[in-house]
Amino acid sequence: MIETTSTRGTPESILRNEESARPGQPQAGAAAPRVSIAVDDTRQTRAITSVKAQVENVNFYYGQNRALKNLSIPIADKQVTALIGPSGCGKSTFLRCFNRMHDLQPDTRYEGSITLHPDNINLIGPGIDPIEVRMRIGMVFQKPNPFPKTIFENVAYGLRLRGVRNRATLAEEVEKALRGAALWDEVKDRLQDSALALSGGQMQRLCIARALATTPEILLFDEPTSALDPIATAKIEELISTLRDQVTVLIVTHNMQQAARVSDYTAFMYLGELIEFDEAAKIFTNPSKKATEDYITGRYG
Amino acid sequence: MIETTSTRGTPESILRNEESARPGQPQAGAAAPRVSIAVDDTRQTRAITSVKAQVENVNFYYGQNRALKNLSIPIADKQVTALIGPSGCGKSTFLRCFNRMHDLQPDTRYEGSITLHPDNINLIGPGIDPIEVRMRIGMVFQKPNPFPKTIFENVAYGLRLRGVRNRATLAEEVEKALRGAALWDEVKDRLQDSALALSGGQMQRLCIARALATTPEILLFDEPTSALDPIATAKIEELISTLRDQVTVLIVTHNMQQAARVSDYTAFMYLGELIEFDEAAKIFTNPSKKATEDYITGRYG
Amino acid sequence: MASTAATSHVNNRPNDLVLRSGLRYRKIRDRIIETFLLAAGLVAVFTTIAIVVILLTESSAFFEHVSLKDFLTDTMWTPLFADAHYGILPLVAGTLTTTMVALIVAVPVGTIIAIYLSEFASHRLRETVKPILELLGAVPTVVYGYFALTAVTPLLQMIFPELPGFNMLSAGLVIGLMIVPYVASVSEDAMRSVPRYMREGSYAMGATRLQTALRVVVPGAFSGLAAAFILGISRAVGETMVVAIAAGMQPNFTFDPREQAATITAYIVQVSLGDLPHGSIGYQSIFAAGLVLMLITLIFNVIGFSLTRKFREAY
Amino acid sequence: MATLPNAVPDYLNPDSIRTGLTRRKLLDQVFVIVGLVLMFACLGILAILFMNLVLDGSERFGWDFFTNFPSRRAERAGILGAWVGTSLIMLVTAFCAVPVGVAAAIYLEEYAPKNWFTAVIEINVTNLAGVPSIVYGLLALGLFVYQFGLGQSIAAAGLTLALLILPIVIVATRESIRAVPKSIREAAYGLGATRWEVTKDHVLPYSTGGILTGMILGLSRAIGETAPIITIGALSFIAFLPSSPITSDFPFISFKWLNDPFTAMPIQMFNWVSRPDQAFQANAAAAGAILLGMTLLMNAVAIWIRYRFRKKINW
Amino acid sequence: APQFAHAQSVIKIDGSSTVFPIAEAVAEEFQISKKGKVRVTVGIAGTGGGFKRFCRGETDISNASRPILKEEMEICAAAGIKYMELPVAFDALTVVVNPQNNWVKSLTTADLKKMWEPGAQGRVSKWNQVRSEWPAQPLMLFGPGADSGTFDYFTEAVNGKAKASRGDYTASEDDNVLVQGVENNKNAIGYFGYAYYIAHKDKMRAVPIVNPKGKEVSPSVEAVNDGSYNPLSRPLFIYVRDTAAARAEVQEFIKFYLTDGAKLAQEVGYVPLPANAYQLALKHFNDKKLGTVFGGVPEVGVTIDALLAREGKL
Ligand SMILES: Nc1ncnc2c1ncn2[C@@H]1O[C@H](COP(=O)(O)OP(=O)(O)OP(=O)(O)O)[C@@H](O)[C@H]1O
Ligand SMILES: Nc1ncnc2c1ncn2[C@@H]1O[C@H](COP(=O)(O)OP(=O)(O)OP(=O)(O)O)[C@@H](O)[C@H]1O
Ligand SMILES: [Mg+2]
Ligand SMILES: [Mg+2]
Ligand SMILES: O=P([O-])([O-])[O-]
Repeated sequence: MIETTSTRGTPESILRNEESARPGQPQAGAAAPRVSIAVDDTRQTRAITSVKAQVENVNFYYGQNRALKNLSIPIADKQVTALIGPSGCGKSTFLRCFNRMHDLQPDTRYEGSITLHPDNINLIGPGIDPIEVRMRIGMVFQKPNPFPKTIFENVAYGLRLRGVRNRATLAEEVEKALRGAALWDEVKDRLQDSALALSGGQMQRLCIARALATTPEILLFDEPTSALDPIATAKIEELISTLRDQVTVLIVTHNMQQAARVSDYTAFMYLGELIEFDEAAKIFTNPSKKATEDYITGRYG
Repeated sequence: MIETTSTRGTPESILRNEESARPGQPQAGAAAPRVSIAVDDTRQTRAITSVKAQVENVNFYYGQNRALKNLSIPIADKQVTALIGPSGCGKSTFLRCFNRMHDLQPDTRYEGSITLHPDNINLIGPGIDPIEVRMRIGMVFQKPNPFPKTIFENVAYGLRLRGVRNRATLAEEVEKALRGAALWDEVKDRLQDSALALSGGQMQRLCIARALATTPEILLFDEPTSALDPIATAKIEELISTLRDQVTVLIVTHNMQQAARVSDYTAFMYLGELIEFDEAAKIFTNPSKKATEDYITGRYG
Repeated sequence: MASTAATSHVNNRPNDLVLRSGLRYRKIRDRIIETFLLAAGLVAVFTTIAIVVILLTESSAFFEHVSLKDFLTDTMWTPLFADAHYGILPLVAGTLTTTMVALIVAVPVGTIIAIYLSEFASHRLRETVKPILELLGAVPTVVYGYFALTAVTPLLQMIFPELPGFNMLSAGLVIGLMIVPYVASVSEDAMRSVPRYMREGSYAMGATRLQTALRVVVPGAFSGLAAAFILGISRAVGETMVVAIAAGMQPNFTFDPREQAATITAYIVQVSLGDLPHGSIGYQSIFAAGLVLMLITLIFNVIGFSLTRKFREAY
Repeated sequence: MATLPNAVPDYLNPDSIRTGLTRRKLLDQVFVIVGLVLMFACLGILAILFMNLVLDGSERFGWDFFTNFPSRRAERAGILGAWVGTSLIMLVTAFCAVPVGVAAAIYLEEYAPKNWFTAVIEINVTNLAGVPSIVYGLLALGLFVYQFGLGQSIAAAGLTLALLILPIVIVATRESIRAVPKSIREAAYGLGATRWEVTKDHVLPYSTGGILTGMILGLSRAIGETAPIITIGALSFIAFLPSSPITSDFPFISFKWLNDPFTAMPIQMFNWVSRPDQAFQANAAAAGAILLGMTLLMNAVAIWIRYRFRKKINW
Repeated sequence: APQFAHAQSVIKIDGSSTVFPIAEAVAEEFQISKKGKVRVTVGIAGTGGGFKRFCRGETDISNASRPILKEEMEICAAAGIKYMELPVAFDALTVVVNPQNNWVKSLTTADLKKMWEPGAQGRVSKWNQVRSEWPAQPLMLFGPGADSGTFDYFTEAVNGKAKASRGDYTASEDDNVLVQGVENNKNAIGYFGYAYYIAHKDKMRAVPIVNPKGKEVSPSVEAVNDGSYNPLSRPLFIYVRDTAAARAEVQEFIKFYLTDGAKLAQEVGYVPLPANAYQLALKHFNDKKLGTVFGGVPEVGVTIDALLAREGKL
């Protein structure tokens, strides 16, 4: 792999979303815009049919520490986008920008925009309420974190938050979500048991069901299988593949194979910067950057 | 690399110290015995000129959990022996057997013998006082852990424990140790400052000086540079190379380059077992085992 | 160690013999010191034993005069008078009533403050307020007693003109105030040990802070909160000076906080204010009362501590 | 939302989410206000309490108040005997509780093997922390006053309060000992130190801050304890000082004061509180203000020390 | 009982809370006059409590608001403790109510008995149960505790038997607590020594007591002196242990007590004895006249004259 010196390493210039909305000048219309990505050094152009969210020049600061540097990347609608990169490169930090989790921590700061389509709102814009963002964008964490409540109550949690009281509606939605998370058959007879009695993999699927119950527009996964055994991992991976039809998925993983298996698009990050973004097939077979290749082949990380 | 199925993976049979003392039948004489190591599958025999300590069939238990499995390995006198292996394989556990640190934790158990030459005492034998062992074998830890006292007092501590009161002797020995740790020039004007005011690398060298001050027979290092920046790491590595003349060194590291750079002999451990032991040059260029090669080339760990 | 000298290491290593004799001395010293330290540890055990033995021996003398049935069922407590009755119930009733009043203050206030500090307040505010709040628990109880008698009671009498000068309401309120920091601090610790990922799970669902606090953190810390309340009860039960000063000293079998009544602790103080002729029934009666007090607090303490332990194990 | 395949139920459409959200966020704000109000109410009460005492007692503050003995005339009465008594009691308490408490803590943290025996000591320490102070009074009465024949002396009071604060000292010391990182201990053990050497050279010096904090907090608790001293029987008119610890004859120190009768600050205050004469209420308030001031000061010092040491040693 | 080595330097007084104000005043003035060279402690264990300690040898002087009783004499005798009995003042045991109480004009001993007898316990809890014309307000009782001489005297005088009393009232050896109780409760009634009433007479009302001659008499110095405040006026005593009386500082203290005591007794609100009574007492003390003139039997209604007559016979 030859690294072209003209792009000067920093990848701000790598991605250019030619058609997407310019900040402060939102596009009208409900349909998600088509965009194309030009990757400088290869001059190849790949089309994403429909963009769910457009990340543009995002910087993120923990106090003085700039953890994300000028990230720009489109998130394809109803596709799986994977974020890979060595530990500490900012994958989780980036993911958590999407549902404004950083707002819970004092002294953090966003810059740039993540425009959610079709509404054209900037998720990290100052006027946007983080709680509203979180109500539209679900998240599944590294360590399965069901609440110490019953299985039913775990899944119903989001609906209850939203004021749903009707028992029939709740039961119906809970079932739908559990089916969606491929857990229904395993737990349908023990909905009133504590969620903490489930196995790790089941817990994680329960967390997915919990997120699905509120029909999120984007579902964020932060290393969802790193605490699980291989069989549970396979189940979750399969599940993520099927979710593709319903929801836009953004997944952080440190497992290259997993990224290759589940994702449609993959972004490689390093030291808070985006090094390369492309179709997964391309990244894992023929990356453009030496750093990406080194990482994928296990030279470092 | 072809893995010979005849050795059946478990490496107990890999190493055979043909000449060394049999347990319970200590050799007489003050001179360290010569041993040769036969590595089964290659049939190569390499000579260690003088053995400082002979590890034989060591098992170690944390409660019920057997963390070390039948380890046998010679430690060459006035040479650097490195222990490598993936996280959790038992490197630290093994290292800490040498100075009986495990005795501080209840419910731990040693089996086998580590015979220290030329005295022919079994360091992990039941009749041996761990404090006496520790007075003869120094240790440097992963995280620099100077006492929150002055630089001088840190280095003098071991001597004070041994009852040295004479100020002149103390001053002389402290200087010698600091010089030995290549720190004297940097701290000679601030011996009465707190050791916590030093940089990380200086702290680690101070810890080395502290250990050197009591002229240990073996010096144990447990990932001594993993908390340091590259420049400090280089200094410590250089220091370890120069220490070779004075003392037998046993070093745990997860950094392959470091092991290759500083060690004369290298042992590769996996899941509490010794997979391969050989001259460093051999291990890093032409390992006998597939597992070793996989690890060295970064396939796992 | 083999007696052969380490010839290969001739540099100034102290010779083995010196090393070893010094070591022997050091190890013997270690042994002796360990014995002393152990003895110090045993002081705690002996204190407990002494408390139990003294309470039991004096009370057993008491129970030679008084049947256990009378003690537990009689509704009058007049051990010092000619027509002596030995029913502990009035004292227990007084104790429980003041405790209830205290809890009605301390539990909601303490919990709300704890939730606020753990879930809403900034790190700085929390670190500033907590120690100041803890000062509330450090105020000498005799000062609280003065406060109850001279400030709280007159204030309450403006609301309830019929309220007597000594009453359990005022004492209970002040005890409640006194244990607020304790309840708040233990609850806050419990809530903060609910792992962060649990909160994040809730926030990620779009919950507000209050929703997260009430639906996830509080249930998650429930046994820790329960422990805080129960340990709070145990404190309120054992509180002495406030009730002795402000609640009156009349054994009164009532659960009406507006009345005056003696608690177990107040009775012990009351008797102590006179003379305690060793061996008299009056002397023994305070030990019997003390035994009951000890049992009540012990039960609450054991429940409280086992809840804390269970809670710690849960996370 | 057009992009979602299944129709979005009403409760999930953005508009209804937004209205629901407004209400939920309002609740959040209400809670913040409630929390802040309660918190500052508690702090305010503390301030009021202190101001109340200072104002009530203002006329009595003056040099005479500190140098006069109690008197039947309120305006002539002072706290000389009380503060001297309190100081001497604290001396005894600190002298007994601190070494024993620290030693017990060292034993439990550094030496104790994990077995049932250690568990017994642990349980005892935890339980003693929850025993009401009046029960310590009963223990003192039965054990020190009668069994040991110490009578109603400074020694008896000091020992009682020492037992009372022993758990506090133990717990605080253990916490600060535990804060000394394992790596420091390993470094010292690695050099061949014995357990005691590790303890005396490292663990203790580095946890001095915490130990001091525990000691001061313990003493600040002891200084305000009234009930156990009343139980011993120290409530009377005492208008003289205990024997001087320093004498003019060889050996220049005397321990006669240990056996002397005494009065103490909280006792003096309680005595004055129970006199309804308004003039004596002022005395009570003044004594209370001084007592509370001392307690608050000690707590402030403890907080400051804790803060200083936490800053100073940054592992 | 423990005898402490330092007992020589301290004069230890304990006992009656009724006598306490006198003892406190005397002790305070005495120590001032001695410039702190002699140390005096005064406790308030109550008369009974005081005698218990006295007979164990723990105290040098016992304050008493009634003469020593037979049991107490026996205990003292068994312990080898001999004593001198010195009358120091007269008291009018005062029954008080809250100033807002406008219904009680006077009380007979029969009224008092209805309120205080053991049988009233748990039954008589309203004012109208004592006299039907009084309101149906709760009856809140405040009185001295069982170690108290006042209690013994009052129960003897009212209920006919010492220590026979109901127990469900606020009892305290510390009369200040009782003062506070009566002061703060509209429905309260209590009894204690005259001095405590005098010290707080603006906050409570002393109830006139109907004497055996049928006259309503309020407690006062005159009524005590002329013997009309009957049966609730009584002599107050101090008892001095003989071995203590051998000590110079105790002798000085007693001398001070019996010369300046009259003035101080009056100051704190009691009725001093006639001057010749103090001289007689001092003479008895100097002559080491041991024992009591009362024979250990509780009696009520002893007047000053009667007392003087008895003392003269010792
Ligand atoms: N809460 C925080 N406060 C301050 N800095 C943080 C915080 N969380 C992460 N960082 C820093 O931000 C950088 C990116 O961290 P992040 O957790 O996003 O990395 P990551 O790629 O997710 O790593 P991993 O694979 O280990 O999860 C790191 O340097 C980290 O030290
Ligand atoms: N104190 C302990 N108690 C019980 N088990 C332990 C303890 N320390 C280590 N172990 C276990 O022993 C095994 C070996 O651990 P050890 O720390 O020796 O590994 P290591 O090779 O040094 O790993 P690393 O590179 O992460 O330091 C691990 O499985 C670990 O879980
Ligand atoms: Mg290790
Ligand atoms: Mg009395
Ligand atoms: O304290 P008394 O005077 O009532 O004994």
